[in-house]
Amino acid sequence: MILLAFILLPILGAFVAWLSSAVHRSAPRWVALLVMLAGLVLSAGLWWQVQDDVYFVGDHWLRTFELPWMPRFGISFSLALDGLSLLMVVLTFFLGALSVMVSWNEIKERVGFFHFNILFVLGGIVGVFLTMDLFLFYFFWEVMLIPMYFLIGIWGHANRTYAAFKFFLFTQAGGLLMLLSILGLYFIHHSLTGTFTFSYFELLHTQMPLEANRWLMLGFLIAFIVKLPAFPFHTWLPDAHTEAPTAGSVILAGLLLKTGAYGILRFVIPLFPEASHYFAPAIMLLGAIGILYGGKLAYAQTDFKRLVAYTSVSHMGFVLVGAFAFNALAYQGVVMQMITHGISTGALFMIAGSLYERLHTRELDRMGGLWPALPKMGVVTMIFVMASLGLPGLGNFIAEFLILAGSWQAAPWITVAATIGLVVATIYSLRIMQKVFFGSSQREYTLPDLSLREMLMMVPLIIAIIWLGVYPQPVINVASRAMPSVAIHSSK
Amino acid sequence: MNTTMEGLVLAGILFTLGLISMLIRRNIIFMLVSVEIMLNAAGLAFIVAAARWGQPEGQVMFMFILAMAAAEVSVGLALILQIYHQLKTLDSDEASKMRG
Amino acid sequence: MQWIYLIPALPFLGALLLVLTSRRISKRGVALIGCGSVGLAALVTIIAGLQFMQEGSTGYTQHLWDWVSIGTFRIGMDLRLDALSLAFTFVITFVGFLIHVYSTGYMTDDPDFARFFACMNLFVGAMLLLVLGDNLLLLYFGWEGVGLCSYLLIGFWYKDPANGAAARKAFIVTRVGDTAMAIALFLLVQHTGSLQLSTILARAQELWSVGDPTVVLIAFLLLGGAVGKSAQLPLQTWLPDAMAGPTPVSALIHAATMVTAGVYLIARTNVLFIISPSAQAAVAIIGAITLLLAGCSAFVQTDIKRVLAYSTISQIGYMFLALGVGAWSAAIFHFITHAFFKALLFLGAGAVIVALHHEQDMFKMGGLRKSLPGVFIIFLVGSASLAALPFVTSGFYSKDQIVWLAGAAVGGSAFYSLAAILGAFITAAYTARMVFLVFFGHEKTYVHHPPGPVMMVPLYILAVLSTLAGFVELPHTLGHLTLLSDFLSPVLPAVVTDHGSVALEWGMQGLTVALCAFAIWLAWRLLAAPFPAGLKEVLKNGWGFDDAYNVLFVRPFVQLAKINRKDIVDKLYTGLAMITQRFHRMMSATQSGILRWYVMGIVMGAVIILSVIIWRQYAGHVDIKMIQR
Amino acid sequence: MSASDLLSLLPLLIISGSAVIAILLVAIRRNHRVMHAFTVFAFICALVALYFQPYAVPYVIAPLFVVDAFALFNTGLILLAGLSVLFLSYSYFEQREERKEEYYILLLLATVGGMVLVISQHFISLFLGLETMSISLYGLIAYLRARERSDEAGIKYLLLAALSSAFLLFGMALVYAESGRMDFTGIGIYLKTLHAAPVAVVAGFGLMVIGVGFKLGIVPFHMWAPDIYEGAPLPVAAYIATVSKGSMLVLLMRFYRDINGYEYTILWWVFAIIAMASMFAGNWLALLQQNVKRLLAYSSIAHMGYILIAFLAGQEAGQEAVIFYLVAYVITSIGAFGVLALMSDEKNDAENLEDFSGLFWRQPWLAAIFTGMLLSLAGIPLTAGFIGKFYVVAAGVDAELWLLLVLLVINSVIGLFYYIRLVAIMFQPLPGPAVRRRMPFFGIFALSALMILLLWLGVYPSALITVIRDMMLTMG
Repeated sequence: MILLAFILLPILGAFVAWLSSAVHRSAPRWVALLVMLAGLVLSAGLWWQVQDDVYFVGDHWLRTFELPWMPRFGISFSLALDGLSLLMVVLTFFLGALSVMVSWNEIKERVGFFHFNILFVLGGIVGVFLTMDLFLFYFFWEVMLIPMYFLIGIWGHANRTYAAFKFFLFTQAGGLLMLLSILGLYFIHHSLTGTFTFSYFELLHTQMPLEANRWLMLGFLIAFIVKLPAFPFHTWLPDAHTEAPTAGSVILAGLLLKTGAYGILRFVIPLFPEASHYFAPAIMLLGAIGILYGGKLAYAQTDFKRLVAYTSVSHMGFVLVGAFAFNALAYQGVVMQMITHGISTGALFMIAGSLYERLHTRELDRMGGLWPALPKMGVVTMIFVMASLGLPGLGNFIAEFLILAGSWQAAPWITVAATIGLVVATIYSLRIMQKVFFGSSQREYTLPDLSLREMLMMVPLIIAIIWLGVYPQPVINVASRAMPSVAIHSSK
Repeated sequence: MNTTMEGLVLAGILFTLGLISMLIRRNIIFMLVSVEIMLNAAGLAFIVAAARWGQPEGQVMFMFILAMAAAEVSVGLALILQIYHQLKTLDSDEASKMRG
Repeated sequence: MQWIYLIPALPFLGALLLVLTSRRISKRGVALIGCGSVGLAALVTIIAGLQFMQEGSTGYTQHLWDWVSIGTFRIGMDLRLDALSLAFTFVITFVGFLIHVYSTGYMTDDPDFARFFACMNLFVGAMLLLVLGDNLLLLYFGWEGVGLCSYLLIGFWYKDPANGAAARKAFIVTRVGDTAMAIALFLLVQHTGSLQLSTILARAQELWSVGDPTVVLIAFLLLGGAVGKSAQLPLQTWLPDAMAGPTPVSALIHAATMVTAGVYLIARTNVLFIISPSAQAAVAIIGAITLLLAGCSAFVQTDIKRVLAYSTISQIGYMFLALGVGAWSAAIFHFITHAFFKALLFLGAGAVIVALHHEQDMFKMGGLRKSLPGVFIIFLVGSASLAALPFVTSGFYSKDQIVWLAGAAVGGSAFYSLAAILGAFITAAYTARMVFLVFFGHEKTYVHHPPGPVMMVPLYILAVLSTLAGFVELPHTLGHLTLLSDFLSPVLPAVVTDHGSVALEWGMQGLTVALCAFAIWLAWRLLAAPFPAGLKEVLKNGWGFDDAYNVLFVRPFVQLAKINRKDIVDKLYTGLAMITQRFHRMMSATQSGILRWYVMGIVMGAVIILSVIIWRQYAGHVDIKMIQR
Repeated sequence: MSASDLLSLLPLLIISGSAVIAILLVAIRRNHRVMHAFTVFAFICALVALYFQPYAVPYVIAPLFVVDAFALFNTGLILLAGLSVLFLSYSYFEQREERKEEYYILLLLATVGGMVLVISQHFISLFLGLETMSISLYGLIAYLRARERSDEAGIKYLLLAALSSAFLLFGMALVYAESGRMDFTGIGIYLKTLHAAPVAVVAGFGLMVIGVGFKLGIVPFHMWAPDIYEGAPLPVAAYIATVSKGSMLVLLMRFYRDINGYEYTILWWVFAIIAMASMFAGNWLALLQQNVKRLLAYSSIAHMGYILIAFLAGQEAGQEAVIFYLVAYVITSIGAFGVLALMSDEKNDAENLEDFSGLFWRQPWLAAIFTGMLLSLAGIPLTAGFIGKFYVVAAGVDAELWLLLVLLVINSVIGLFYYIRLVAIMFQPLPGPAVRRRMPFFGIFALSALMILLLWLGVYPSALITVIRDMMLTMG
């Protein structure tokens, strides 16, 4: 039941927010914020509840919920939550609340519709993380796109329309391939068992012929690595990130990308173990290429947001490498990476946003020497830049270390390449600090340092990233409750 | 060779003639006429078929075809008048304001 | 004992406080927090050390909390205090404290006073974590932490882009080494299933026979990390540039503590090196070569701090040499003495620099012995120790031990001892040159403001230490004393000497001393003498490693990045879009709006369909006679 | 002709009867409002009559007609489509100066034609229905005589339609000549007796495909569509897009089933190629199209291609998919054209992209509806179109038509581009202040109803699905 609440809360909230704009022009903000905080409290509470029995075995599903929907196709409105989903839901509400706060001053017109879209896309994301019916999954997968499209296309920067199109077409193309695969799986399962069902649990152990297995797996995989995004399909990301409003970028980087990673962990590997193992080397290679290529491009960029966007390409490469290493270390690392990248990149985009508010530019070449003007922001930026280059003591380090330690056992050479990525990360990350805060300023800035609101956004992020760096155990424990379904096939 | 075959072949030839003239004629009225020819060719085919099976349906069909052709011509001519009022020509190629 | 967590915690706390209250409290307050935290840490260390010694325990581990624990792979936030870490902790906290006090004077008129002390505290904390960490991951934590602080402090005066560049260079170059080290950790995780030091060292002996390729690989990778951090060949290039930072920073980070982390790492994981001889030999060779090359470079520098920087590289080369030949405790011994006298020298140089209003070129100094007598004295002490003047200086004893063992130890060889002696000669030479240039000759500048007591007191203390510290360990020839090596024996295996006799040792000491004397004389003579320009340039630029790396790595990377700024992959998709639009234009041409054209379309369709059907039917030999009946 | 025959044909009779009455009404006194009200009333009566039809059992009126669940369902679809078109028509024609009343007569007659088509099971009734519809459509298309584009469209449609029906007739004649039967079932029986279909018959089918294909507007018989959509009055365009295509599709399905056409691989291939061609041509032609009417025309071509995939999938899944998709498509098309109709003013129709820029900030409700319709056409969730596309793809996967499906995916992506482009334009920020136009009640009412239907089918399609399923089962 609480699962349904997780989904309905944002979606209903979306409409309330839209309508409330008639009452007062900043009412939607409050509505959205309250909704998100409520969701955060709920999900955190759930986490608290399941904290207790930590090292447990057997069924890892913490909560489930089911309603019949389209019996003729064997489609049901079935939700389930395990450790992985729980973490993702918490993250969603956390970043959701922040993305509402970050657009507090940035969004001035069509406030109602803006928050409608924000909440709606978040609702879709939560749905993606919770649903255990493949049709429903595809449904939410598509539902996410439209509001995101609007967020970019209406409130974006100069080149927004192009970016929105690119984003939409890429993800749609992937999604349709996934639809084909879902249906293929559906009918194969029917031909084998005689029952029509989209239920994840029932499709989980479909013994299908090898070729079919591989083709269907590719269908899913492409959809997910387009969203991730992995190397050859990444080009939509920089445009989307750069053009989107800050909140949009935060949600994109923090959550939408994670749906791709989540899909790989939840669907690709458990549904198609053989195929996954068959393709694993190629995919890990893609990941490694992504790490280095993304890093190199990030270094080359002169637009702050674009730079950060390419860093996400690089970081998501780690996810790909880790996910297909098939062992507990790498898996935990991937989960950590999903969370920490969400936090650190989200924070960097927020910083980019607040810099843009002050300087009205994203061009690194037109910044520089901002430290004396904005010391607080400098410190905050320093922290997250360090996070993104994987400094120990901050969450990203744990994530990347676990991923690499795990993947080393599967593919040493690829891991070496990925590890070199850390050096590249250092290079581009330090470049950010140098270009923005150090060096001498062209003109004498007198800018307001981080406002109270901005501190309220940043402090939780900092606490979170440090907490994940020095005491990630709670997250690992919860994530371990998704192991059976995810790493079950690691012993091959 | 028997009559059915010949009849159908004749109809076919008529039909083709109509078709060709429709392709080569630019004057709308002539195009209309050639369509009529084709329709009647079809009608002829029905007659032949009916004759082969000794059934009335074929003739009935032919009646309908005639009626329909007449109706079509009447509407068609009305439209042609309108076109002529506006374009001052009956060249079908002129009537191509909409394209792309 | 159960509060040794305070040792790293206090500086971290100090840093946190300083960050939070940065602009709100007075410089006095900042200084209080900054020095206080480190001072307390030092105090705790001393107490803990005393307790440790009188308990005579081999080591004490404190488990704070589970850091990462996945199935059997468990890493705790564990601190371990044993002889080795205690030695390092003592040096770090104590020297650190002195330098902090000194800095309050040195940095007094800097606007970013608070930021400076925040970084310094952070550094001390990280460094302590590095040496106290009970597992390699925690060590790595500290390892990267000090890297960060070094970056922050080198680029402390951020206004000048050059400083920023130097800082980034330091971070990135060391990061290259760290990458190797990280891979070593992965290997260890894979094979030993743990990163807990004691476990690893125990498992290592069971797992691998001597010279097993895996362990050799691991050792080499660890060495890579050490080389990066300790600025040894081939990753030494960053240290001279690192002098861009404030002088106390150079003293603390780039002389006394951080750069010796590599020594600590190798000493820590000595077992791994012992069972992979080739790696250990590599350590020795790297050490030997580095100490010579760096020494030569030091001889031609004009910037006083760069002289000291190169000499640091060279001295750490000594330590590596010692590690390489298996003289573990000798390395640590030299580390301690070096920490004292090099800190002393840097701070002395700092005093000079401040006095001369941030003038660093030695050729613009001179004759300062009159105007800065105090500084002159302590600088002399430091230099003597560096040049290893016999009997009275700590440097003499530590270096002498290495020189001797380089040849005498099992892993040793004539080449090593030759390198060591030669190194001693060069060291003496450039040290003397430096002293002469700065303090003798006629004055070229006038002293703005001589250093106050806050700066001088630490100097005096260090001066005393760098003299006395030597007497904890005396060679066989002069009343054989082995306090330190005994103290370290539970952690570090004792050195095994095979060849060489007391007579030989006498001989070598004699030779070394003679060479030093000769070197000083030579330096005095050559002071004015012209130096072959080409060679001078090469030496001055540290044998052109920088240029080589620029050509090999930096430029290609930057070029590549520039060329592909606009993501080539994207062209693929834009091209696709363009083709689609072309096709659209072609298609829409068919919608000409001409009636007969449309008719043609229909006819075409008809023709195709019919022809296909009929062809198919005939090809299929279907009986079509039914039409005639 | 027995009473029960009359009863089962009641809806048809009501409509045709009211057409006659309408003529008389016009003769007596011209009044747009009255006329409109009367026509609406007629449609509602027909629907009521339809409601009381015995649903389950097929009722044959030899030899021309068969009234079964399938026929009734589609009759209902036609009537509802016609009704909603009517709602949109009033305001549209009210603005325009010509004599409006005959429009309703023609509409009624066209509807009669369509209804005949869906219940016909004989060449004669097929032909009658088809021509009744076509001839009234000529009038409807060219209704706004003042506009030259309207006349051009009319004459084009007339000639091409006549041409295509000539092909159709000749095809029928061939089949008849060969089989001696003109009723579908008869032909089916005749073909069963043979071990292979004679070339004349197959060729006849081939020629009939042309006639059918023309009405469905599929490649290569599609070229008329954009011009006619552009030239015709908007409600008429909506009518052509839905009723004429829909009834023809239904007829095709019935005919195909009776002659069990799935046995003829050659026909299958003909349709398969047509389907591919239609998808590509439709989407690619629409890609950068500046005129919204033409854009909708092209998109409808593409959608016919999608429907054909389901049609080719064969088994009942495929049939269901076709019908469901048809319903979704009808709703969506009328909705889309309706929006255009409501936005049009006296001078000219709203058909250029500029007319839509910033619509969302001027007429949020209208824009929302249009967005919904476009997203449904694009097959985005929460809309009927999504379920429809899903249904089609499912049928395709089930029949393993992988090639067709991959092409469908590619085309859907291309299609997305122009739908989304239109949406994007509607959400562009306004240049000036928002000037709201007053919207006619009927139109908004109809559109809102369609929108609700669209969402309802998108979120909870089970109801409709079960209905279609039962229908298909009764057909056997």
